[in-house]
Amino acid sequence: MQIVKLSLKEANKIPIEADNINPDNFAGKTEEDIKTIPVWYGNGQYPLGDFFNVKVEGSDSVENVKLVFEGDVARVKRIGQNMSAGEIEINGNVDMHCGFGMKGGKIIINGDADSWLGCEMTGGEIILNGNASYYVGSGYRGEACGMRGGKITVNGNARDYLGEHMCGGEILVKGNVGLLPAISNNGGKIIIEGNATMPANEMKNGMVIIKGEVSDLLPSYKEEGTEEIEGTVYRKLVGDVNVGGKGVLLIR
Amino acid sequence: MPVIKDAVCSLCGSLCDDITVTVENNKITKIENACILGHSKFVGMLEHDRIETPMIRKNGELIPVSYEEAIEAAAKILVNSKRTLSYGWCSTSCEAVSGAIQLAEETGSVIDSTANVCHGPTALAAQEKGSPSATLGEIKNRADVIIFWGCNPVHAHPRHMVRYSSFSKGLFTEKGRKGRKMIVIDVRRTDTAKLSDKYVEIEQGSDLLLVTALRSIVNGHEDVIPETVAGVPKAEVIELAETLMNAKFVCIFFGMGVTQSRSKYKNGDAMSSLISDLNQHTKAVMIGMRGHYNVTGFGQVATWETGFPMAIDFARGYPYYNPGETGANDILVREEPDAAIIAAADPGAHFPQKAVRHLAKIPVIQIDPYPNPTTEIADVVIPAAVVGIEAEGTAYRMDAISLRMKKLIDSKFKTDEEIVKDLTAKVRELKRGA
Amino acid sequence: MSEILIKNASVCDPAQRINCETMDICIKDGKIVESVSANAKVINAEGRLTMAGGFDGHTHSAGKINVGRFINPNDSRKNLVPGLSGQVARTEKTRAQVGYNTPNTYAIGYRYAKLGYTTICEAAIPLLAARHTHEEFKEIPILDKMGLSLFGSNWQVMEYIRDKEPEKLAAYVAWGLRASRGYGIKIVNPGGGEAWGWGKNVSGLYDPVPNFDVTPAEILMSLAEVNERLKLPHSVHVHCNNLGKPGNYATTIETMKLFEKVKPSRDRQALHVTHVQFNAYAGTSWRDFETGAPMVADYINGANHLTFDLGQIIFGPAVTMTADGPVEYANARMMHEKWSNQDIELEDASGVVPLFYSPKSFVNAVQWAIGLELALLVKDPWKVMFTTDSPNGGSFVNYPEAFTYLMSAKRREEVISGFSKMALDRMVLPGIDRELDFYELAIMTRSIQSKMYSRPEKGNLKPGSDADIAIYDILPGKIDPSTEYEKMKKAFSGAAYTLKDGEIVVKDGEIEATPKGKIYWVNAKVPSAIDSAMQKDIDVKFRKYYTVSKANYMVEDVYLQKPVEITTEGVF
Amino acid sequence: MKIKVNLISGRTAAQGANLEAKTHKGYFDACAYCELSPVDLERLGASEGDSLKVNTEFGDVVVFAKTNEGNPEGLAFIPMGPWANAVLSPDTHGCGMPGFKGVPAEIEVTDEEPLDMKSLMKKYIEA
Repeated sequence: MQIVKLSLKEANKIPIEADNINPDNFAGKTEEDIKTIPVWYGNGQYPLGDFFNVKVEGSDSVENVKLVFEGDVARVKRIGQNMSAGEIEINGNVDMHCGFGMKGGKIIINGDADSWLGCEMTGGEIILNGNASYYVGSGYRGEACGMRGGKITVNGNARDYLGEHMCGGEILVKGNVGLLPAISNNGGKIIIEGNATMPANEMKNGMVIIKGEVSDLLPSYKEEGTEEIEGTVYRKLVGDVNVGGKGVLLIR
Repeated sequence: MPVIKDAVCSLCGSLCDDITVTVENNKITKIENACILGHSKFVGMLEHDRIETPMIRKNGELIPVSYEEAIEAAAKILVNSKRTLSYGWCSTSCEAVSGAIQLAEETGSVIDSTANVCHGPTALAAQEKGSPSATLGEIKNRADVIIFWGCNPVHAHPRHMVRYSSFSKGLFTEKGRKGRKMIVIDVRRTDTAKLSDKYVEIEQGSDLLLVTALRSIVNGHEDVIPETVAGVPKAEVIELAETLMNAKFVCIFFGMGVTQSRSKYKNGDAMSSLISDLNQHTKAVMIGMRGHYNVTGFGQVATWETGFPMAIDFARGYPYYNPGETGANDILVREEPDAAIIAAADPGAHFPQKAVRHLAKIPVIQIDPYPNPTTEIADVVIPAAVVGIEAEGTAYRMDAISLRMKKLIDSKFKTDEEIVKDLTAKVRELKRGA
Repeated sequence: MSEILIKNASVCDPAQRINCETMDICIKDGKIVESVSANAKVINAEGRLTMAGGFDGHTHSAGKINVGRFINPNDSRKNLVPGLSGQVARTEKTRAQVGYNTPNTYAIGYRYAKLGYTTICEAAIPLLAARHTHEEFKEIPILDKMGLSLFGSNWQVMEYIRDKEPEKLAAYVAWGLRASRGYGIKIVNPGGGEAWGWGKNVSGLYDPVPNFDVTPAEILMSLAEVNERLKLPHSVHVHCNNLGKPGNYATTIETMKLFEKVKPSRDRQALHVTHVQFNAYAGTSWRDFETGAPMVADYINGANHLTFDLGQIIFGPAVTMTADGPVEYANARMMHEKWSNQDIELEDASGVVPLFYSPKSFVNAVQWAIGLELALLVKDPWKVMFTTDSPNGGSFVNYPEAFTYLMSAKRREEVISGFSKMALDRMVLPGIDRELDFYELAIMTRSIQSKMYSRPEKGNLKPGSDADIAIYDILPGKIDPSTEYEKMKKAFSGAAYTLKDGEIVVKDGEIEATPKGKIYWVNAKVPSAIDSAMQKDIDVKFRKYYTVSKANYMVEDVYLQKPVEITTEGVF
Repeated sequence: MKIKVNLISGRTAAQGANLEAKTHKGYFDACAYCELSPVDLERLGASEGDSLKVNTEFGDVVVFAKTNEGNPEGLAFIPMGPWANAVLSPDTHGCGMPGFKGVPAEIEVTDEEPLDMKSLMKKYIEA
C-alpha cells in the first residue's frame, strides 16, 4: 500500500490543473518525486510542491495507491483524470473535471463537486457525498458520447445536463437533479431518487428511472403501460420518438 | 462635399451596406438609409462624448497620459498577469480581432467575445446539431413563412424586415409582405408581434417544450402531444406545425429569447433538429439574430485562427475551449482573472453584478471610443477610433457574409488594430527584457 | 541575393523525365537556376529523394472548413497522426495549432509544409463569400494558394444559358472570377444547388433545374465553352451530379463523354472530374452497392480529354464539406449526424457533415477500395491527381499513409484482411497487384498539377521554376516501398527539408520559417462592350435580388497577400 | 404591497440608440425602468414614473415604473444594462450564459430614486 496525502498550502482562486495528479502517475514515487511533478497554474507550469504539502507512506504499484486530499480543493481541476486504478479520497470540495476519462479505480469525494464530474469515464467508480454541479458523466463539447462505463453515485443533488450523451455505465443520484438529465442518451442507466425537469430529451437508448416528481415532461414519449421495479409501479414511457429512440423512461 | 455611397453600417448584425453618408469638413452632416440605431451611431460621432485622451487611474482618478504611457502601463499589467481575461472585440474589425487573438496567445490569456452573453448558446447548439442556415438573400427571394422566435427586430434590427425578411421582395417573393406569413413566438406581445399574422405567446422558459412538440408533429407523432404545450393549446401547436410543413420555404429567425431562457443552448439544439425534420417536407433554415455588428466576425476569425468561436483559454499555449468553464462570466464569477483587457464591448453594463464586482477589484485595461460603465472600473483607458466610421476593416453580417467597412472621416485616435499591435510589441519587449 | 545549392540530390522530376537521378539543384532568389556561386549555402541531399514541392489541387482549407471547425470543437483534441494533428502550443516561430480534420489556419500551413507540399488549391469559393476565403488564405502561412469559384447553380449563369447569350455568359464568368479572385470554374452538382433552394435535387444530366429551364448538361457544356473562350489556365473542374449515390458511375461516365467534343484552348485537359471515388458507385441501392471503378477506369483509359482526382477515403473520422447541399442533407439524415447548411443567395448551396469511415462497414470498405482501384486501374498516371478531397475523404495529414496503399500491395492486403466477405465481393482491389513507384507518385502529387493548372513554374525542378522543393529522407532503390512502407510513411510525414521560394521552411520535419505565400487569381479580359452589356444585367440582380450592394461585392486588393494576377485574352 | 414576478431583460430601440452615450441621460432614461402589465402596475398601486424596487436573490435595484400592455401578468422587463444586471443571475449554467431571463423577483413601490450610471458603478468599486 502507498498512501499519498496532499493538502493545499493556501487556498487559490486561479485554478490548478491537476491532470498529472492520479495514482498512475504517483505509484512508486517518493515525496520528492511527487513534489517536482509539474502542474499548470494559470498560464504557467510549476512544481506540485509549490502548492501542496505532500506526505507519502509506503511505495506500491498503482492498484495499491491511495491519494488523500486533506481539505478543500475547490480550485483544483482534473483530479484523477484518466486514472486506471487505485483510489482517491477528497475530504472537501473539488473543482471541475474530477475523474475525467477515468478508466478504473475509485474516487470518493466528501464534499461538493464542480461541473463535469466523471466526464467521458469508461470504468471505475465515483462516490460523491455532496452535491454535483453541471454535466455529471457527460462528454466534451461536440462529442457524441459521454460516459461509457463505470458508476457515479451522487449522494446529494446534481444540476443540469446530468449524463448528457451517456453511452454506457450507471449514474445514481439520491437527491434532485436540474434540467434535462439524460439528454441525448445512447445507453447506460440513470436512477434519480429525487425530482427532475425535462428528463431524457432525445434519448436513443438506455434506461432512466425517476422516483421523485417530474416537471415539464417533453412531448416526445409514448406511454406503454407500467413496469414494476422493487415493489414500485412506474409509468413506462418509450422514446424519444423524434430520434426513433428505444429508450425507457420510468416515472411515477 | 464628398458623398460616400454604399457605406456599411457598423451597429447591429444586419450590417446594412447601403448607407449614404455626406461628409463636410471631416464631419458627417447627413445620413441616408440608416435606421434609428445606425443613425444615432453615425450622428453620434458629432454629439456624443468621446474618451478624449489615454488615461491611467491614480489614487482613484483617471489621469490623462500619452498613448505610449498608457500602452506601457497596459503591457505591464498583461506581462505580470497569470490569468488575464481579454473580452469583447465585437464592435470592431476582424483585423483587430486577429491582433487580439495573437495577443491572447502570447500572454496565455482567456479571450472571449460578447457572444458570451448573447448567442454563445447558438454556437453550443451548432456543436450539437450543426447549423442549417442560408444567406439572408435566400429568405428575401424564397421564404413564404418567416418566424421570429424570441427576437424583436423592430427594436434590435430595425431594417431587417425591410431589407431581408418580412417586407422584402425577391424573385420568388414578388408580393413581399402580402405573399408571406409572418409568425412571432415570444413571451410578450412585442412591437414585432404586433406586425405579425400570427402571434404565439408561450410561457417564459418553455421554448424547448414547444420546439419538441413541433418536432413530434412533423415526425408524425401527434398522439404524444398533451392538451397544452408551453401554455399553447394542442390545436394551435398542430396548426403551427402544419403551416410550417405546408410552406415552400421556412426561415426561423431566433434571438435571445431562445438563447438566454431556461434551457439555453438546448433550445437552439432542438431547433436545429426541427429544421432538419422540416426538410423532409419542405425547405427550412434558421438564422440567429446577432447583436453587435461584428460578433459574427469574432466567431469566424477565432474559429479559423484557434479552432473555436469564443471562450478560448490559451493558458497552456494552445487553445482550449469550454464555455461554462472558460467563458468570460464563468471565470469572473469564480474570481479567477487577475487582470482584464476589454475592448469594443461593455461588460460593466452588460454583465451581472457579481462579475462586475470582480472586474472592479482587478486591473482593467479598456480600449473604446466612448466612456461607459466599464470606464468607471478601468485602470488604463485607451481611446480608439470608431471602426466603420473613422477606421476601415472587415465585419461579418449575421449570416456570415463579410463586408468591407469604409473609413468615412479622419480621426486623431489610433485604431483598435494599431493599439493591439502596439500593445503586443510592448508585451514582447517586456517579456524579452525580463 | 540568396543562393542555395542542393548537392547530390536523388531527383525525381517527371516533368523533365528525370527518374531518381543524382544531381545538384541550384537556387537563386527563390527560383531554380542553372548554377550558383561558391557562396551558395549548401544542403547535402545525398541519399535523399528530392522532388518539386507537393501541390494539392483539390482541398478544402479556407471558407467552408470554418463551418467544419465551428461545429466540431472535439476535432481539436484528435491526435490520430502524431506530429501532424492535435494540440500544439505556440513557439517563438509558430502559432498555436489544433485539430485533425479541420485544423486552424496556421496548422494547415505548417502541416502541409511538413509533408513537403507548397501549393494548395481551395476547391470551392462561393462568389458572395469569397472575401472570407481570402481572409483565411491570409492566415495560412507558407503555402501558395489559389481557389476555384462556383458557377454551377448561379442564376445569371443559368439565365444566360437559357437565353443563349454565350458572350455575356463569358463576360459574367470573367467578372465572377475577378470579383472572387478565383482561379477557375468550379461546377458542383450542376443545377442541384438551385434545386436545393427548394429542398430538391436534380437527378441527372437532363433533369431541368426548377424555374430556370436549363439542364445540368447545358450548364456543363456552356461553362466549358466559356472556359475555353476565356482561355482559362485550368479546365472546368466538375463535381458530378448524383454524388454519393449507388449507380452514379453511369452519370459520371456520361458527364465525361459530354466533354469529348470540347476543344481545349490551351495545352491541358478539357475536363477535370473531381473526387471520382464518390462518383464511381455501382448497384442500385446501399444493399447491392458495389464498385463502379472498373467501368469508370475503362472509360478513362480510352479517353484523352480529361484528368481526375481520387477523393480517397481514410478510415476514421472525416468531415464532409461541399457545395452539394442536397448530398450533405442526405448524409446527415442517413448517418444521424450534425448538419450544417449554407445556401448562398442567387449562387449556390453548401453543407458540412462530420462522419466516420469504418473498415467494418461494408460500404466504407468498398469506398476505400474504389479510390485505390481508380488510381491503379487507370494506366496513365498523367490522368490521375492524388487527393483525399481533404477533409471529405480524410485529412490531408494522412497522405503519407495513403501513399503506402498506392505503393504496396502488401500494405493493401493488411487492410483488406480486416474486411467482411460481403465487402470483398463488392470490390476488385484484391485482384490488383500494381504498385506505384516514386516516379508515378511524383506525377500524381506534383507534376500533373503543374500541367492541369497551367502553372509551368510549379510542380517541377526546371531552371526558371519556383524553388519549391521537398527533400525526403529515403532513397529510391535503397528502400522497397512494397515492404518498407512504415519507413516510407515516416519519411513522407516529415520532410528532411521543404523549401518555399528558395527559403528553408521545414528542416528535419520541424518548421524553420513561416513566410507568406502567394495568391494566384485570373483576370480574363473581355471586350468592354460585352462587359458593359453584362454589367447592366447584373445591376438588376443586385438591385432586385442580392442583399449586398454591387460596390461591396468585389474582393478588395487589401485581402490579397502577395497576389499573382494571371491575365488571359478571351476570344470573342 | 409586493408582487412576485418573472424578470426578463432584453434590447430596446432606445437602449440601442443610446449604446454609445452611456454617460448621458438618454441612456439612463432608456434603461433604468421596469415594464409591467397594467394589471400588475395596478396591483402595486403604482403609476408610470414611480420608483420601483426590484429584489432578487442576487441584489436589488431601483428603477422607474413603466406599463406595457404586451406584457402578460407576472412578467417584468428591464432593458439590458447596468440596472437590470444589478439583479440578474450570475450563474452561467455550465454553458457560459448568465441568467438574463427568467429570474424570480419581488417588486415594490419605493421612495428611493434610481441611481444614475456612475453612482450605480461606484457601489461596485466601494464594495
